[in-house]
Amino acid sequence: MKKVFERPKSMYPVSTHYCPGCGHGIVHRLIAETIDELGILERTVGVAPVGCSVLLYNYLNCDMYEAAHGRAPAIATGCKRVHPELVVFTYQGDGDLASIGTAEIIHAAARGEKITTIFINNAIYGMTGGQMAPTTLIGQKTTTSPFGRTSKDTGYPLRVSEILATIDGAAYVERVAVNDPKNVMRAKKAIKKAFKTQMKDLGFSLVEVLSQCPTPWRMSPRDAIKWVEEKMMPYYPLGEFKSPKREG
Amino acid sequence: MKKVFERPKSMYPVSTHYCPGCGHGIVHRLIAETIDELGILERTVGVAPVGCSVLLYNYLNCDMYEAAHGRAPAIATGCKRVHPELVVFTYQGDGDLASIGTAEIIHAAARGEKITTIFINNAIYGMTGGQMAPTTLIGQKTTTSPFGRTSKDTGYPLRVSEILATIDGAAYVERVAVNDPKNVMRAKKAIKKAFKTQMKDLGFSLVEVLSQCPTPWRMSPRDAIKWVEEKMMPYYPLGEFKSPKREG
Amino acid sequence: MGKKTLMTGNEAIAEAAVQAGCRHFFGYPITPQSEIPEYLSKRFPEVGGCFLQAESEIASIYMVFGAAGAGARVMTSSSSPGISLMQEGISYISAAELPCVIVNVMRGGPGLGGIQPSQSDYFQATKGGGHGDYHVLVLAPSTVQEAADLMMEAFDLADKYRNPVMILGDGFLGQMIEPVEFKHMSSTDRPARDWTITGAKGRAQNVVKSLYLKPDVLEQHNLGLHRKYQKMIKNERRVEAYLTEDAQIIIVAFGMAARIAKTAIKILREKDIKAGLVRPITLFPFPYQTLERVAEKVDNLLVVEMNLGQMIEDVKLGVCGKAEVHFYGRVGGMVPNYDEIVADVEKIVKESR
Amino acid sequence: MGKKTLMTGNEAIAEAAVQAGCRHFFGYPITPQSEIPEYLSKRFPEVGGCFLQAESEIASIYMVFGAAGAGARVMTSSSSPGISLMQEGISYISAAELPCVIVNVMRGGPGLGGIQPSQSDYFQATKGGGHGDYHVLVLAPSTVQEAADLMMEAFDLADKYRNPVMILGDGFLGQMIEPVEFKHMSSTDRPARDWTITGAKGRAQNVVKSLYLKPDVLEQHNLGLHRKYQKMIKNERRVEAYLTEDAQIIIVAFGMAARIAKTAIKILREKDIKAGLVRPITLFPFPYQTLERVAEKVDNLLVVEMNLGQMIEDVKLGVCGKAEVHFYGRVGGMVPNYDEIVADVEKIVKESR
Amino acid sequence: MKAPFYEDIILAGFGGQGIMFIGKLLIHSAMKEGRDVTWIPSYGPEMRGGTANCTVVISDEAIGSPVITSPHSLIVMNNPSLDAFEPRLKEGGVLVMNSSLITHKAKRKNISVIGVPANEIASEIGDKRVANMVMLGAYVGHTKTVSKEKILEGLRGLLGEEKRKLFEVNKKAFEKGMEFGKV
Amino acid sequence: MKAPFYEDIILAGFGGQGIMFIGKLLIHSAMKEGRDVTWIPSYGPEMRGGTANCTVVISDEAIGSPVITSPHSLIVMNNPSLDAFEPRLKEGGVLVMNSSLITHKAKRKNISVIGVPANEIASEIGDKRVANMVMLGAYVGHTKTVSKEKILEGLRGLLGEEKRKLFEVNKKAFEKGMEFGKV
Amino acid sequence: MIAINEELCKGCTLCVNVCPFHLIQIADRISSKGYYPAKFVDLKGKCTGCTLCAIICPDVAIEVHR
Amino acid sequence: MIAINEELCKGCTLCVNVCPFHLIQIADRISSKGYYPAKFVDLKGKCTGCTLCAIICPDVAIEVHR
Ligand SMILES: Cc1ncc(C[n+]2csc(CCOP(=O)(O)OP(=O)(O)O)c2C)c(N)n1
Ligand SMILES: Cc1ncc(C[n+]2csc(CCOP(=O)(O)OP(=O)(O)O)c2C)c(N)n1
Ligand code: SF4
Ligand code: SF4
Ligand code: SF4
Ligand code: SF4
Ligand code: SF4
Ligand code: SF4
Ligand SMILES: [Mg+2]
Ligand SMILES: [Mg+2]
Repeated sequence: MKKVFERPKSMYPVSTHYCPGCGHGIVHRLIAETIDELGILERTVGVAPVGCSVLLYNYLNCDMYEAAHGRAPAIATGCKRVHPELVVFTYQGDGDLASIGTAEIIHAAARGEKITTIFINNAIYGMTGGQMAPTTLIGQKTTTSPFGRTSKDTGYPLRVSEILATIDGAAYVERVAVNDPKNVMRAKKAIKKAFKTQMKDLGFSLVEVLSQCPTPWRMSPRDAIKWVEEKMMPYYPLGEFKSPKREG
Repeated sequence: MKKVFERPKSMYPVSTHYCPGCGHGIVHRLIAETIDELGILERTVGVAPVGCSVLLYNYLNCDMYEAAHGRAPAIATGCKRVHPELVVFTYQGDGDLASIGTAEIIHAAARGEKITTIFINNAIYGMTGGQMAPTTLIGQKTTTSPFGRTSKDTGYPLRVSEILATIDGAAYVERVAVNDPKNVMRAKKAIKKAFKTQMKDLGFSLVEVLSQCPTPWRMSPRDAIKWVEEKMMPYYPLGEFKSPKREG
Repeated sequence: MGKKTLMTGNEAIAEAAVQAGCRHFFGYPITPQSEIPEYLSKRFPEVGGCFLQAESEIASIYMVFGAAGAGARVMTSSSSPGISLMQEGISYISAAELPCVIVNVMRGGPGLGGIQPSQSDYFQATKGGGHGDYHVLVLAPSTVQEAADLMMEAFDLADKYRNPVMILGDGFLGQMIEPVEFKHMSSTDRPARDWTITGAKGRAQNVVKSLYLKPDVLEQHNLGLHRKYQKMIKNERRVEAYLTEDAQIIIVAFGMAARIAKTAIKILREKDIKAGLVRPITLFPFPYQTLERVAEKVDNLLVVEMNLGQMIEDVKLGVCGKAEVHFYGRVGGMVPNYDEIVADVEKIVKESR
Repeated sequence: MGKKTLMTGNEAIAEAAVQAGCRHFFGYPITPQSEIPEYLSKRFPEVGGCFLQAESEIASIYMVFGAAGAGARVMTSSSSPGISLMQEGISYISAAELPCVIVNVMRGGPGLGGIQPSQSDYFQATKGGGHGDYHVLVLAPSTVQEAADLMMEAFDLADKYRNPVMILGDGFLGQMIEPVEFKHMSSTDRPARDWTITGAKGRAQNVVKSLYLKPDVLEQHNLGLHRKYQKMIKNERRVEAYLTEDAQIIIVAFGMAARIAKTAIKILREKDIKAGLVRPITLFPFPYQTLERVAEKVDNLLVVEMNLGQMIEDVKLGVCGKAEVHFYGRVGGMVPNYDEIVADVEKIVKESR
Repeated sequence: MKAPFYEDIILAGFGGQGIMFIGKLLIHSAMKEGRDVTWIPSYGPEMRGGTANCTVVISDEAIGSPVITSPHSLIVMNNPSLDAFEPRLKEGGVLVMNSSLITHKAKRKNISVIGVPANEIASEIGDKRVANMVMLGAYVGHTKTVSKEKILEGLRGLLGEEKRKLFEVNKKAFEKGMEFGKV
Repeated sequence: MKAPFYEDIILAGFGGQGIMFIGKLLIHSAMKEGRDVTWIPSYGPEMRGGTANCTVVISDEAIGSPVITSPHSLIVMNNPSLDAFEPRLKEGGVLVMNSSLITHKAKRKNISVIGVPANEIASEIGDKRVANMVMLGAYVGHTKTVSKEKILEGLRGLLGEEKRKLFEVNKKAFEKGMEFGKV
Repeated sequence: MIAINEELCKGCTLCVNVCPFHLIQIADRISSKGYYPAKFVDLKGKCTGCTLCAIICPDVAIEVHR
Repeated sequence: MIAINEELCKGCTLCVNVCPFHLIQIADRISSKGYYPAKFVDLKGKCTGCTLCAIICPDVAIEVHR
């Protein structure tokens, strides 16, 4: 018998601090597999956000920065401009990227910065206990939208991939999910494509991942997956929003 | 004989500090005419940016804030949430809105904030002496892109209207120019429509104005106009990018 | 109200804001103060208030700018890194002379630091973390009750001086539960606000601004602000003196550290060491005179802080060489230990005999 | 180089950075320092450097964070409001112990204020405008030559302590032209940087971070930083003493104000009043000892600042009651007038007779 | 004149064991007796499990430090909590520990130890979730820090309308605990 | 031993009149004579016209204040500058004013006034833009602050390769001015 | 007929450019602000009051009568 | 065949959900971390090693052999 699935080498063999059923763990593994498969562990640099995944460097064993809230793309830019030969990625939540870090992500894309962003959209601020995010759905209850988000007062959830796809410097933008094995595999493909886009110097690349966040959603992990499918996907359609031009 | 054209009442009868041929003066007048025609001087509030038009309150005589650089939409939000009955507009340059204030404008739009933004895109930082803006064209020389902007190092100019049009909370987005009388009239119509969009509570509205900035462009006012037509318009096409849904 | 209820410090601060007539909140979540926005997001709909979670602390402080300029009672709250992001805005608000209340529930720093209680933002709050010559009026409660009381007063002080007022607490103050009673506000009248942005109806244009391109004009503006700060210094200094009358040694501490010091003082007095406490309640204006006075009566002061020595500079400025000033500080989320304070005091007393 | 040329302070600072081996600049335009980025946007292509105009000061300081973490000699520059926006980032850089150089060419504040020269960001620079217990090493040049010299040294100091170093100048220092000569750097060797982010090739992972969730660990981290600051205090205090030996009164001033004071001192000495100058060159660490020493010899000190009284607190902490400390300040872009300094000194001398 | 009453307690256990709740219940009840009270929690990224603790102070006088270096009493519900807090207990202090889950032994001799098989008792009562109330009962039964009446009054208040139906089982658990503590 | 040389000047005029340039030329030339120099400009949103001024200090010793309250000399090229700076001129100081454009009269008696029809002279020479050099010439001719040689050396340097062809007309203007100043 | 306010005019020439009848010229006199202002020269009364010049004027220096 | 690492498993049940042959169950034992871990019960050797369970596992607690 042969091992056909095991922990990727780019991951430390440790238990994570995430809630049971949290999507972060799946995405971490996909990044690690990508790094392993591309053989780039020794030249990959990650930038962890402020959010539940702030401790990402405890799980992936490439060189890493811990960013300030929202500023991962700026830090990645600083690093990439010093070491253009490295593969630099940021890993960011929806509070981090779509709220406080809006300017940084838009301008990293506009500059066509040769970095990759893995964007975890779980429609909430996980780390701080479940406040509303810019991606929180209409009607969704959070600790700061206790009666459900209304468009009257707070407008509409931001569709980050759609926005970034309008920007010339963004070479590759895709939205995926990790709700079932098929989509996990697609997410993996997208992440790999994003890294390759960077390695080919084609510009900025971003993969948005719809991710389950059971605890602050106040759901079981299974219900959380159902919620991703039934509520998130209709508003956040999966798919490739921008395709790298010269991808081989 | 009848006066068929005179200074609008909402403008102070003073000379401006702008360079000869600067587009700001034209847009100021269009806003004043709009305020006059809608009869809303007593309930209009403007928010001046940091940029050449920081002294806007010396020219328009409605109530006004002077914002910090990039933060006009946040200030307008604070005001509008206190006085929903007022008509609140921000007036912002491309450095102010498209660079440092990126997050604030995106989120004002996302919230569907009932404010109007007049966005002066002159492809440069006028106030501080002609540095590169996010809207500076490829090849354009500025004091911080002395050899001409290259996409390799700095990516591509941001198309703000196109970005904002993807956002649900933005009810009305149009790009106009003030290079000739016909376009000035169109710009006027757009500004009026934007104010009306706000007054009907339809959501956020923005008018992007391509504007000549002769001095830091190192051109005569006439050449500046030609440059708007020949260089800016092809990259920044005029037109309505988002139409208010229930506009009457 | 007028009835004692149990509340966390964060909740009490939020409810006090409601009681003080605050109806606008703009803020961004951050531990350990998120219960303030969370409370208000629930509570404001009952009273017709406007709760808005901003996209960032920067946006928050400028929404506060906008609402304050529009004449509203308005507040924001955050914790250390978020307050750092507000420094430009606080400078602008001070310059434009807008009344508002800013709550900082401090956590360990620098950088991302930690989320445990700290008093490491003393300098930032009192000396001005932003640019330019300006001052925020800083109030440092040490109990949940005092947090509620000072919070209510903060709005009045903000109005009185047209100046930002900061409530400076620590993570424990925000998270702990204690009894609290909301006193009826003596008056909810606010000073005239004819300078606010309301639409120029029947009057000339109002402008809320901070740019003065001519240096002589800007100097005059600064001198005007300076006179206001002098007025605060004259009128608003507050300090608690606890068992100072007969004291042979004085502990100086604010907020949570002061409470811990009180327990140490009880233990010390049981050991026949007459220790007393000076607890600055206003950190700006700082009660230098009280320090000067006690320094004339004792040979030693011990400053206790949840940082590595910040308020001690103000204490020294007050003491001005008239007594020895010692320091005991814990940092990074560690809180001072009253047994260690006792030991320190015993040592000082022994050595100075 | 080694030849005197005429340059503005801003240009000299920029060229000094190039000479010091700095090859990465991230910044955002603001008057009166935009000539620094402008110069480098022209100059860097010649030497293979990377100039990048960021979308904001916040992005700038975090690009600096990224580049410094990656091992580069890196800088940013701004002026007062922009520096306020960097406070969170400066706290993060200090916490993560990254070497970098930050230039603040100060203008009048608070708020948008004005664009004329000022020294109103003294507190922010020296006490820490960001959150947490941290310190930036602050250098205050008073001539274009010194700006260039200190700028070159700043990079070495940053490397030596793995700490941000700030060059604190004013608008006039940035705009004025003076002769400047670029000294050959004694050494361009940089200390080992085995902690930097370069890709984990042949070694374990490196992490650049500032979060320490456990308070005892964060306390240790803070104490480690504290020890570093103590080292700076021990080794890096710099001060110019000008005609202090026989002085009957001492003026204390830094940067531009100190130059103006020198002219006043010349005039005073012509009038047979023996005035001297203490000019702190490092503002953190502050040369308290020098002040203490001179305070033993004179009865009066006059602090001259382009603000409403900030460094005076440090002067008083140094003097510690041993002499009277007077103040003369101009603010908002107004610069001190040497004739007024002369008059003030004459008055003090007369009254103290 | 009686010496003024003063008591401080640290309560600790796993995240879901209801430690915070019984701490709050203590102060609610003690406040009803006219005393000053403080409750201070460990806090953090609570989302993600781990252990939790809180500190309660009850006093006739205004409370100084709400943070307690060496508490008079300790209620612990799992092994890590025992290990962490036992050394800090005051000499002569009271340690109430959940013997259903705690396999470690108390090490100190100069304290009173009360082992309570709280989970078993709770199971007997028919609701595993009320082990915390058993613990509280044992503590109150032993120390008499607050009266049973005030605890029940407090309980009713804290449960509120929605959870009114849980009152009886909690009450029962508390009473069982009290008996246990009195022994 | 000669007393160390010291001179300070304020130069002021409309934005486009070349005031900044002649200030810079002064310090370039003076530096070539081994002196310490400073030049400090008024600065601001220059884009948009208005008046401009700069302050020059030249000294044998290290220069203290580069900001001058009451200068020894004043070169002014328009009315507002005369109005603004005349009161600040030191007693006995030198005021060089462009009489082509300045219609106001100098008010003070305790100074030396040199009126220079700089625009006319420049027009005669054939280039309106060199009025500034006429003014500088008049000032240098009168005060001998720097030598003509160093001025011309400095001029060559400042004009650089691109504007080399303007050297002669500038030189001529300067010389005409010098003659005027010597009178 | 138009009236150009010389105190406001900055001589940018934009009006000169748009007048269909070339009725506006730049004066060779300097204004008190230091600009060469525009002047209206309509000897034959050709001005239709079309307002094009006023519409493009960045300094609202032109009033139009018809 | 799969191996579930109980030290890593948090009992989220996602693997239980995806196994086409229902070969994974939640144990009623508490792990040292306080979770009810998943256990692999494949008495009939039905496991195809399809890896679906491992792919969805957020805690990389499953190794698959084939
Ligand atoms: C400047 C600043 N503001 C706020 C915070 C508090 N904070 C930490 S994480 C976070 C949001 C996390 O949400 P998200 O980015 O969606 O990540 P998730 O935890 O959901 O994965 C916030 C607001 C902070 N640390 N710093
Ligand atoms: C925080 C901050 N950063 C930078 C500046 C300097 N600044 C003033 S205006 C400006 C840019 C103006 O450009 P733009 O917004 O395009 O307006 P324009 O002048 O072109 O109309 C800048 C960078 C500032 N005042 N505050
Ligand atoms: S809060 Fe949400 S994102 Fe954070 S660990 Fe829990 S499930 Fe994951
Ligand atoms: S710099 Fe440009 S925007 Fe500013 S006044 Fe001049 S022309 Fe107008
Ligand atoms: S109104 Fe029309 S015709 Fe008359 S001057 Fe103006 S542009 Fe010419
Ligand atoms: S357009 Fe206006 S400012 Fe320009 S030249 Fe004509 S009148 Fe003068
Ligand atoms: S590998 Fe496939 S068949 Fe085997 S246990 Fe996992 S999901 Fe079931
Ligand atoms: S998916 Fe992983 S963590 Fe979840 S129950 Fe299965 S093995 Fe455990
Ligand atoms: Mg999230
Ligand atoms: Mg612009």
